Amino acid sequence: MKAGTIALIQYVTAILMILLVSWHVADRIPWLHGVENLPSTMSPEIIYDEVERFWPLLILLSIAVVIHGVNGLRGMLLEWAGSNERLRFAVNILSILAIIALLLVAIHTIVGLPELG
Amino acid sequence: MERGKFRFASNRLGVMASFYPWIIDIKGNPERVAFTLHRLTGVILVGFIALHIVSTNTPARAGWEAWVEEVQRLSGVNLVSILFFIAMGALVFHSLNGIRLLLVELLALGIGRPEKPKPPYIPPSLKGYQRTLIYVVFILSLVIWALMGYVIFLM
Amino acid sequence: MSGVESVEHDVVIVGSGIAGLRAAVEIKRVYGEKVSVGVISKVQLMRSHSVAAEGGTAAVLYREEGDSFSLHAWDTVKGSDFLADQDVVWLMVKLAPEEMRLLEHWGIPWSRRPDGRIAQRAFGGHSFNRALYAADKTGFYEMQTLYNKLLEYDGWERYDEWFVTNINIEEGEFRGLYALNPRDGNIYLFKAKAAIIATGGAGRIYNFTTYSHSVTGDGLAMAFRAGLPLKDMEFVQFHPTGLVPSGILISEAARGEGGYLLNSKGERFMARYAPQRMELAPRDIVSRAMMTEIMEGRGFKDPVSGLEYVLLDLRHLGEDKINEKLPAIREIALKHAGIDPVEEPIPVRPVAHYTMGGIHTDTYYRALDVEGRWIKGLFVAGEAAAASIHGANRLGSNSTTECLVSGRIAGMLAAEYALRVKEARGPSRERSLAEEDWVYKLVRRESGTPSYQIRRELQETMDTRFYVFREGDSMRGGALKIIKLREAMRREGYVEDKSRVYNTDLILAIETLNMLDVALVVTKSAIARTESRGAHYRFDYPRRDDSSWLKHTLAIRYGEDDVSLSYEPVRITTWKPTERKY
Amino acid sequence: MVFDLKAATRTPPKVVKVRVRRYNPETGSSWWQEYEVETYRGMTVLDALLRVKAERDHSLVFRYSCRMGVCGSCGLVVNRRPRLACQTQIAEVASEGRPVVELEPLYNFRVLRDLVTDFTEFFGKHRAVKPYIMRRDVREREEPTLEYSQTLDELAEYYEYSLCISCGLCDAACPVYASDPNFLGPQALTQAYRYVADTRDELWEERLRFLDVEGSIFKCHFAASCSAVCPKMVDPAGAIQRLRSTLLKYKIRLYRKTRIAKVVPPMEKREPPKPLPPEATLVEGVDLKLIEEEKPVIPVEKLLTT
Repeated sequence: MKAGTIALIQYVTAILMILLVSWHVADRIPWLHGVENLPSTMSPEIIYDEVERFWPLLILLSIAVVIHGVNGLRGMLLEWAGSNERLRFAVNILSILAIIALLLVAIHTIVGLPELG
Repeated sequence: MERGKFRFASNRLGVMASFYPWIIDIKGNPERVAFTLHRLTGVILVGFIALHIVSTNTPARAGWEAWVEEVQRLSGVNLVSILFFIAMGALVFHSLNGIRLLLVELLALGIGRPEKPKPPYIPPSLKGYQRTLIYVVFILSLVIWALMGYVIFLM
Repeated sequence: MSGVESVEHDVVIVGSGIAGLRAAVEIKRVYGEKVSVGVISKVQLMRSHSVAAEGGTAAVLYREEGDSFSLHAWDTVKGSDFLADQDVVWLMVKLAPEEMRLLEHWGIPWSRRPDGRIAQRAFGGHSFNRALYAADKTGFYEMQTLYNKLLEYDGWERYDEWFVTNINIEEGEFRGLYALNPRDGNIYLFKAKAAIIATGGAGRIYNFTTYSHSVTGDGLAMAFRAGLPLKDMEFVQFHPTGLVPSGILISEAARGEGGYLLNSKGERFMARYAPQRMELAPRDIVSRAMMTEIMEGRGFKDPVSGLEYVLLDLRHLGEDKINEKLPAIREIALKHAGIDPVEEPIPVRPVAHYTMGGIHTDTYYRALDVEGRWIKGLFVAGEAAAASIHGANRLGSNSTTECLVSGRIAGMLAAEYALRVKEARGPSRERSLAEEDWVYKLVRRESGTPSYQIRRELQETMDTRFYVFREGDSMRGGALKIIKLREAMRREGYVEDKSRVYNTDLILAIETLNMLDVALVVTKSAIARTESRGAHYRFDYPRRDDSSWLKHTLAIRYGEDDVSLSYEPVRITTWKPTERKY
Repeated sequence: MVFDLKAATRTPPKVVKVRVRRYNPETGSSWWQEYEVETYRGMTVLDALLRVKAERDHSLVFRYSCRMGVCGSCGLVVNRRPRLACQTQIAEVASEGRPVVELEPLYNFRVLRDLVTDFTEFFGKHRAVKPYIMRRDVREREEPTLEYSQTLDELAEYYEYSLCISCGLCDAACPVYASDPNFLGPQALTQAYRYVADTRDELWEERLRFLDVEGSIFKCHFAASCSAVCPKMVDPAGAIQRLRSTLLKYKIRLYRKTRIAKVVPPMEKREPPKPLPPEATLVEGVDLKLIEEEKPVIPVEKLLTT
């Protein structure tokens, strides 16, 4: 893929994340849910409700976050790899594998979320 | 046409230059500090995200009881909550500085207009409003981080 | 060492200033891959002294507005004190406009008029606003443009920091040259069908000079050692305004934009010397006026260096105009003297600035021997050449024009010649071994006088005895001193550094040898010329003497420490000599 | 570089210690050497080095040429900051409290000997961005009729970036260049933008396309150290941001170079030629009008065969 395209993806995911992450973090503010502390905002009820209502957003968030993060790390690793072609190849492959693996876990989290007992 | 008998030395600073800004004299260059912090927080966040994705997988993997147990580990001051707190700090700085970088890198804003040099020779990109934004980012991050600390540790 | 390795090109260019690069570009853009080029430079490409040219480049651009080739030619001839060869002047004047537009098309940021055309400004000695300029870094931009243009082409090789030690001429023909590779300390033979010498002037024989540290007259000395005549070397131009104490040039643009020269009484003293042109009179006249003021006690004295000076006042121009038109001058004054021209006047005094003389060439920049025969395959371009456009005194902003035009002509002729010759002929093997010995005998010596000391004494001699005002007895004393220094350098010149990699100590020693050669020619030519003309002004002969001295000096090597002088008539094709008044 | 006028005009400490990191390529050894130098007001780091070489240690090697800040030879690291030796006053870098000037060869370059570094790679990268005007009207470019039109605003768009003297300080300061040998570096990228922003350049699309590769602009993350150390206020950091922004806009079809310079029309107003002064007396039989209109000829054939 062209370097410019990758950069564009990086910037687009960045913009997405600024919106999504602020929502995601803001959702953990205890006062919004009328509870005492942080762990309470993560009670099964609240989480289940959140996932039920906003699962597309959460999927989108995890895609953006994983791509942005892994790609950012890849950039740094490539600098370190320098002109060693085999290392560069390994870094690229591992990055793709890491993205896929993390996304699979994230999707499993949402798809496999158990009903509230 | 060089002969092999002379050895010439590399003088590359290497990866240290990215993570230790004071390896060169950076007077008048807070961008360099922001750059380093952005990288550092980026690395921290990749680790956090990986862990976060795996740990939020708990309900799907092991059921809600395990989840409740896991969440409880965040209350009070302990290793997990301190690490979480650091990750949140990284997140705040990375996002705020990210907004500034989006302006600068994607839209080329905040870096002034090209101009002819005149004393005292400050390059436009170092006197554009991105410079002000750096200080805003630093201060705002600290404030939000402190609030998060209150939420994590004191509530 | 088993002999000398050789490198082969169709054309080698020695020197990478404006003239050298222009020649390379001309060859590459016209002849492309057919002619391979080697550019040898004692500094990295892009670092030659041409970058320091500030003011402008003269060319007749808009004849519609009243300028004409005749006027430019007349200004040049008059400025030269009628010592210029007028056919060469015409050639330069005619070819100049196209050079300017070529540069423009290749990307130079000429300063513009609001309507998008190229701006021109007034310059000393020109009777029309015809100096094109790119802020006040004209030479720098010309270098940059030519260098970048050259990068477009393949089939040329750069030899950065290779130091050419000697050129070899056998049977009236160019037969290769020798260069020292700084990375392994070996001497290489460059075989080529044609060579262009574009090594610039020799200003570093003076200490108070605007020149880079690298301008030590290497090309001139090489030619001198090879038996070629050096022409008109007594004419060294002194720029009126060198920053005290470093000698950094304060461009004529400072006066072109309206700066005043003041003496210690606060008078604009130029009113007494050139009432019409005032500060914009030709350089020799302004220099002499300043020195007269200083010698009559109306100057200032620098406490550190002991140099006396007058003031260049820009304060009335205002900060905006200085920043817009003269940013480099403000930068130089601030960074090298701690003076802000917006608030303080700048201390200046005349400074060695340009070598009018050089290697004897004809109208088309072919190197000639003393009988006027062409040295086959050898061309000279730029300041190193004395086709004699500048005669006894160069007009401001004509130098870069000459560099461009001569680079073009020399490049074109060298390429054409290379296409006609079947193979490059080299020197004999013995010659190559002798070269190795010539260079490394300095290193093999175990003790002696370091070249720095000899160099300093040489510069002192030149600074005091061959300055703006000259006088017979003092010059003769100087010549004796220089002969003594030559002997000292030959007998006990010592290089402490024995390393083979980047041995700059060795290179400085060879430079000193070169400087001594050039200085010898300057002194001998100056003593012989018993008149005052252009930049050469003698107390004992204060008048111009057309009946016996309207001729060029040619100096060739004679024995170890002497030169033999001969003379050649000036080619006067258009205008008769008249008195020079401004 | 931000220029500290007050520091530069101060008087430096009477004696400073000049510490030089030396390197000998024949043995591969590196060591620090210290020289004490007496100073005066207005002394630059280069002056100090020249004095050391002439009086103390002839074997000390460093590059220098113009000593007036335009040739770009004397870039080195002074007290851990890349600077030009010739325009750094001793007073700027040494103080009474710490009268030490530490000199190192430029970071991120190969050291050949002492303070001399290898610029081959640097010049190669400069060349890789095609730093010259590319046009479709090739004939006009090589045989000009008149100049291309360029207004003052169009000139101002790229003028700042054309001030680059290729001294290599920006690359020495850049943290990405330090770790990634493939990165083109601030100097080369700034030159790329200088030609994208120049209205005379017609093939900007080609330039943008070949810049769209790994190791190019997208490696830059605005540490802005390049701009902070640039001795000519070229502002590479700004140029790279503009170049990246331009390229990304071009990729999503939001950017077109609208103004391509054209040759100016011939001048309409005609003024009579300014007359020569009366003292210009012609040689008998010369017709100045004829010479004025004559085309210059170089008799190549005749010159090269005789």
